[in-house]
Amino acid sequence: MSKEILRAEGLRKVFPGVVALDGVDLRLRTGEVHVLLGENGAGKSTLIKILSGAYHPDGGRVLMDGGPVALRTAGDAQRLGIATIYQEFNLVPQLTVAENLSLGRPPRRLGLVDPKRMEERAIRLLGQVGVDVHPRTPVARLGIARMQMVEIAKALGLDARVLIMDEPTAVLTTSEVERLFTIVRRLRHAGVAIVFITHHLEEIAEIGDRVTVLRDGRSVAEVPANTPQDELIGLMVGRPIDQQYPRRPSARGEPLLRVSKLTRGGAFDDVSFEVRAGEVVGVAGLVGAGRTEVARAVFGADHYDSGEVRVRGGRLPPGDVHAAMAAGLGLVPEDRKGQGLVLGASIGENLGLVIMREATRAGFVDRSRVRKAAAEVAGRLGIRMTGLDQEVRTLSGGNQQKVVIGKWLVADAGVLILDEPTRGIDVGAKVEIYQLINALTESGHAVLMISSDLPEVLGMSDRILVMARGRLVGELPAAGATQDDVMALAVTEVEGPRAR
Amino acid sequence: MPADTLPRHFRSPIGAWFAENGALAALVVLVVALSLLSSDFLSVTNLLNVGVQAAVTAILAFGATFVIVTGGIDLSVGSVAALSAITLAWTATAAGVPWPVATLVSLAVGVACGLVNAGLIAYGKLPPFIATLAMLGIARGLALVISQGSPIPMPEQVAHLGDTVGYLPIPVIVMVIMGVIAAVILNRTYPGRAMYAIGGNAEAARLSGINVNRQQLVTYALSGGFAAVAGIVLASRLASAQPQAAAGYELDAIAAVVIGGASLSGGKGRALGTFVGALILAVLRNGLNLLSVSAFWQQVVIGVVIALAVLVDTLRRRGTN
Amino acid sequence: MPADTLPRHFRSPIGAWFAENGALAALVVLVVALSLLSSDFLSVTNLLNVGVQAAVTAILAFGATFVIVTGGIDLSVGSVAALSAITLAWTATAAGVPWPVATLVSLAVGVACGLVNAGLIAYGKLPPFIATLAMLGIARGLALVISQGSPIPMPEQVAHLGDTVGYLPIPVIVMVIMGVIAAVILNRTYPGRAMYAIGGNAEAARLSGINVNRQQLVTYALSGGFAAVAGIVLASRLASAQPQAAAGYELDAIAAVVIGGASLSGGKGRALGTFVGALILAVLRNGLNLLSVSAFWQQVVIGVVIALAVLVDTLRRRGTN
Amino acid sequence: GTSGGGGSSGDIKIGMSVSTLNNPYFVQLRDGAQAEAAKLGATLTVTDAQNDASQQVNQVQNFTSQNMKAIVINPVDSDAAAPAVKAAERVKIPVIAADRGVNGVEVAQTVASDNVAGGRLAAQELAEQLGEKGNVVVLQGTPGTSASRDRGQGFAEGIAAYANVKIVARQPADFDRAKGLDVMTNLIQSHPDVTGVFAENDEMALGAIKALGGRAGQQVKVIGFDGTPDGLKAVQAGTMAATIAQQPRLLGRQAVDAAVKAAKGETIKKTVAVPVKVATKENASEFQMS
Ligand SMILES: Nc1ncnc2c1ncn2[C@@H]1O[C@H](COP(=O)(O)OP(=O)(O)OP(=O)(O)O)[C@@H](O)[C@H]1O
Ligand SMILES: Nc1ncnc2c1ncn2[C@@H]1O[C@H](COP(=O)(O)OP(=O)(O)OP(=O)(O)O)[C@@H](O)[C@H]1O
Ligand SMILES: O[C@@H]1[C@H](O)[C@H](O)CO[C@H]1O
Ligand SMILES: [Mg+2]
Ligand SMILES: [Mg+2]
Repeated sequence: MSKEILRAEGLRKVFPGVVALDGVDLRLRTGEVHVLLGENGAGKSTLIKILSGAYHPDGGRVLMDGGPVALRTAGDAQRLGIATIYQEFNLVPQLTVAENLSLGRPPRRLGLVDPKRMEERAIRLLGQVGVDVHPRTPVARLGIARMQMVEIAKALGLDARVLIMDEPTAVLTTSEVERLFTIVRRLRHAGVAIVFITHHLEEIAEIGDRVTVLRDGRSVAEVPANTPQDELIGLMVGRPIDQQYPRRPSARGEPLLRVSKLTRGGAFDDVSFEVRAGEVVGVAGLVGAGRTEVARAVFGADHYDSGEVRVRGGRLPPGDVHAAMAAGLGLVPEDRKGQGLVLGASIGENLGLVIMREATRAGFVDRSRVRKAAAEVAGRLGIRMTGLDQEVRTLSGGNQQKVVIGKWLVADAGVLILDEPTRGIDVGAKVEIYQLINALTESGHAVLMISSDLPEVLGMSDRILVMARGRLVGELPAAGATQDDVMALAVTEVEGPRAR
Repeated sequence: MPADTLPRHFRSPIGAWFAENGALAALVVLVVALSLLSSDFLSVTNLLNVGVQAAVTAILAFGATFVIVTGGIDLSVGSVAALSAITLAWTATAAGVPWPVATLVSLAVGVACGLVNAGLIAYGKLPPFIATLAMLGIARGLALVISQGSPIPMPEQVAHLGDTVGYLPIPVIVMVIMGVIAAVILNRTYPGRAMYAIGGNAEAARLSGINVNRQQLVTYALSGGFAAVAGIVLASRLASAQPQAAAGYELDAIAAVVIGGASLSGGKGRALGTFVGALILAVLRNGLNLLSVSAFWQQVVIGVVIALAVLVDTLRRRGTN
Repeated sequence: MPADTLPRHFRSPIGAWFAENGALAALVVLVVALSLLSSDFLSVTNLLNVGVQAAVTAILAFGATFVIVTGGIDLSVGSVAALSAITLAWTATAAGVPWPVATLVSLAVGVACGLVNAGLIAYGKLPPFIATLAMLGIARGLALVISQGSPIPMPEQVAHLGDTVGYLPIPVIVMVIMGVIAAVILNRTYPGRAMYAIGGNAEAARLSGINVNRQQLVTYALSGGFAAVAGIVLASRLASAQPQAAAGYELDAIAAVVIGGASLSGGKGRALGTFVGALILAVLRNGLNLLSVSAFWQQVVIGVVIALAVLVDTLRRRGTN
Repeated sequence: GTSGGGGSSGDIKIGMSVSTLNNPYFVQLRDGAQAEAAKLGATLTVTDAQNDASQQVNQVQNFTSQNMKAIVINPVDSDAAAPAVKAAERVKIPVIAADRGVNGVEVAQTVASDNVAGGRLAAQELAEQLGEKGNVVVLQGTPGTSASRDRGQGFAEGIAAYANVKIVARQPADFDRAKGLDVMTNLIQSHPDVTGVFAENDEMALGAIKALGGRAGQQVKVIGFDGTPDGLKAVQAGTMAATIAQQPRLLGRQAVDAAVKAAKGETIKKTVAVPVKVATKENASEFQMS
């Protein structure tokens, strides 16, 4: 059996109002993939932030190779051979991919940074993760999936003995997940110890060796990765979940959203579809297929060159979010931190944002009305918080996502566009969100759901649209469709506005 | 939810108030220190003087708070104050317009300057620093052009704004009214709430249906309007509108807002904090005069105390967290 | 990798250079306009004058670029320049220290001011605006205290920095050297790259093992050091160190950096852009003098042109994207 | 460029750099200069150095690029103006110093009122009005400016002759009316027994008078400096005890007159002293004419 490389004992971490970790143990061996499993807010990210030197524990200790170590800064951890991919992106958007890959340790010659070697290093690392971006592209221009691949490449560049990945697959599509797993297997083989966090339970058996389950800040079990899913779920949420994708199709009604010939040069071309009342339409595609672009254009967040968008028959003016909202559209964006949330504001304020205008009389906001609506939705979604006044910044990733979705429940949007709605959400909460989608369609709402999680698209949609290179390349009824059917369409070689 | 999971400062409203207005601690320390050092400091008259001396900066700073909450900056407030005052005095004197009309024109000029700032920022995509720096020069230049560089007497009826009602100096009353207006706008109105959202994350605000451009117009217009009021108060105290009035006050105004707990990166700031910030600056200057600190050392002392005041606040905050 | 997936500006280096230095377009327009309007403008002597007149602002602005790239701000540069110059003149004159030593002491004073700023920011967690505003007062006050309010003659050897070598004015040479140093630091050194990382995403920088506090020390120390150089050049031009020298220059320096394409929220900015920004300001003032624009209108015109210059840039950028 | 020499002054270009136009005093100086230029038919270009010595050097440099035939400089600082003057004289452009001298170089003419002497006059006048005893407060100009320095020095020297007149406080109000008001208000708190005020310019004096309210001109004598229109009005009204009038218009006239002569190559006197005079209620009306 491989030897233990890292051990955490009795870790404790208290934030104002929250005990995030309350006695957590973790034993990590060389050459293993150790999965951390737990609900949103269970303390997984907090634990790994302690291991990476980003947080200081209030109790307990960390040992490496049998001896206690002081992890005062991220630099300390890196020097000890611990590399971390955080749940939230830690890239510098203004800098190029190459710069980001060498962040904090640029190659130097005669004391000066050597851009040539930096670029060479970047090309090598990008090659390892198999992502085709130019090293001189500013990170701000990358889609979220490519950013994640760059993060992975950055961590690989550290040649670490311990590699920690906090939900790396949350934003990846199947093919990239495959690529990542190939890399992980290679590293495991080379004796690297890997901590892996995921909410995709099927990934555990596929890539993991052992699983440590966290619940409410405590480590409650350490089990082999081939433990049946039901059992894992039980350990994690303390109750069984009968059905992971509980879609209950509703009666179809009028078309609520009708998009015709929507085109923007370089992004998407001639996209037409409709979504009816009571329907969930899934949109699948490879990363960069242009789904997000279409969604944003439909919602008025971006302009388009031609085509039109109609909601309940009325044509929306392009590029006008307010008009779209007034017509009953809502958008849950894929980038919750950048576009979905005011991180420094409270949960209540974030939830209230979209109904603020409605709740305004003679310029004054009826704050108790906004607050009541927010409280109701926060309760419905089971957001794990100290209260509505907690800053969203301090919520766990999954709970932040619930706040983004919650906004549009507060607004009671008739047509909801969800861009990667369950990214980073735990199984239990996912089911809650699915139930919510059911409830929405049952009450005559329409849902357009972009998702890179194929089982989710298959399990929760009534129809599936597939995009490739900025074009709609096919439509499948969800019933009977398989992952392979969708993938076959997604990789269609079409003449699209976006080259790959 | 069990009480012991609540963050400490949610428990008592007074504690919360104090925790969120850290500058207050600094102000209290300053007041205590000055009372000990100078026997003249803690008299009603002197404290009212401090209030009067804080008024112009405070009113400018209330306006600047709106802008800073949105993550912007307004360097033009001092110049706009001067331009507005000159406009009032000139239209009432040289152009012979009745004073109430002149006052409205003056306020309109302030608002117009703000709207130009906002137009450049929202539609021209200029950085606020540049747009308002340009306005700093333009408004000052126009004030000089209109006045030909010389002070213009204020119409008498307006100049009463510099007087007292009973014991209460009117500038102090105006300051308090403007402060309350600022607080109400920030806390209770749609534009106010939108300012926080925009300053916190402009893109998220836009995707939540807030018309960011329009709200910026409101924000800078308010700043310009508040600057006009400040300019009128200042000129009333002197009974004369000076083209050079309030030069450099923008730094004081911004400092008051930041000392009051706002962040220049936006999303944070309160009228009450700004008020305390303005008081700290005024108390400091008043105290140094009372203590007869030499001219050369005054600037040093002011610098040190400003740094200490904010340091007290950040250290205290670190202590409780 | 196919060339067509490359962002457009990677294709031609000249295009890239122009695209990233949008202020250049504004400068070119300004120069062409002034050449047409004034026959005196486009002479070698006058252009060298412009260079000399830009030098102090440019050197201050190079220093400010470091700070602004990290997302900070340094309001103290003008005062620190004055303090450094006064220190040099005083140690050389009153204290009788040999001039090379005095010069080193003066540079050390600039760096020390920067370190104090950084200490307050990094360890005291003061907002840069407040820390450097405090230093603005402190350094100016100390300059007054040391000089007793009177100008001190510069040692002759140092004052040669204000002369010319052949046709080339030394201030221009110093400006170019400082610009090259700034560009190399920003582009090619560890601290320079760290500045961009910190300004772009301080948390990411920290988690990538960059010692953010230490790099802030380096950043503000550089700004202080550059301010000292600017102060010495300024005093050399006047052959006299003035306690009130460079008052208000901080706004010009920051404006030059922002006109040059940097963002006050950090992560962006280049030495070349800053240079162009400083030239725009100098060309503008020079041109208005040559055109005999009346003094009161000059401030208006400068404001308008600054806004236009940056507007040209943002509109051009919007056009190409 | 323009053709040089000639008997007519029609094509004579003169540049004038004023230390600051943010003060009515210098606005008057400029007005006098412009009036004289118009009378003589010369072209006068006025720039504002905004109290920044180096900007003033820039402006003088720019005048040389423009081939000005003569330059009038109203120095921001007497020491710091020297290099600019040298540069102009190197290309043979005569320089006239107005209001303040230039130290360390010879200029074609210095037309100045003496600030140190003015300070002494202020001390005398105040002492006399106070009956040679009392407590005096000094409102200082912007620290580090030569005007503040010289006037403060002259006043201190002058007041030393009166043993019973005590300076109880010296505080800066930066030549600004609003600051004069605030600082005086504060000083009344700590020095309620003050009977005299010397303000280093009229603007601050007017602020101080506001602060003193009814006591100004009665229990407290305020002396200003400059003789600006507002200042003289206050003197006539009796709220300001006196102002040291500098006759800025006359200064400006004289300077341009000398500049035109110098440009034509005529010889001119090295110094013209424009007297500073004490303007009191009795004689104030004379100054407003100038
Ligand atoms: N900086 C902070 N301040 C206050 N509370 C915090 C902070 N960071 C985390 N928390 C709280 O600590 C708890 C654990 O959060 P953590 O991010 O570790 O959860 P997680 O297991 O990673 O969840 P997820 O699966 O949603 O990412 C949560 O209740 C969260 O709100
Ligand atoms: N192949 C590409 N060509 C040009 N731009 C691309 C390409 N792929 C991604 N992008 C850029 O990345 C951003 C979004 O990236 P992302 O990978 O999320 O793609 P997307 O269009 O949202 O596709 P999807 O939502 O289907 O994954 C867009 O702003 C787009 O400009
Ligand atoms: O000489 C002038 C005037 O007296 C003015 O009032 C202030 O600035 C000084 O330099
Ligand atoms: Mg997490
Ligand atoms: Mg997407």
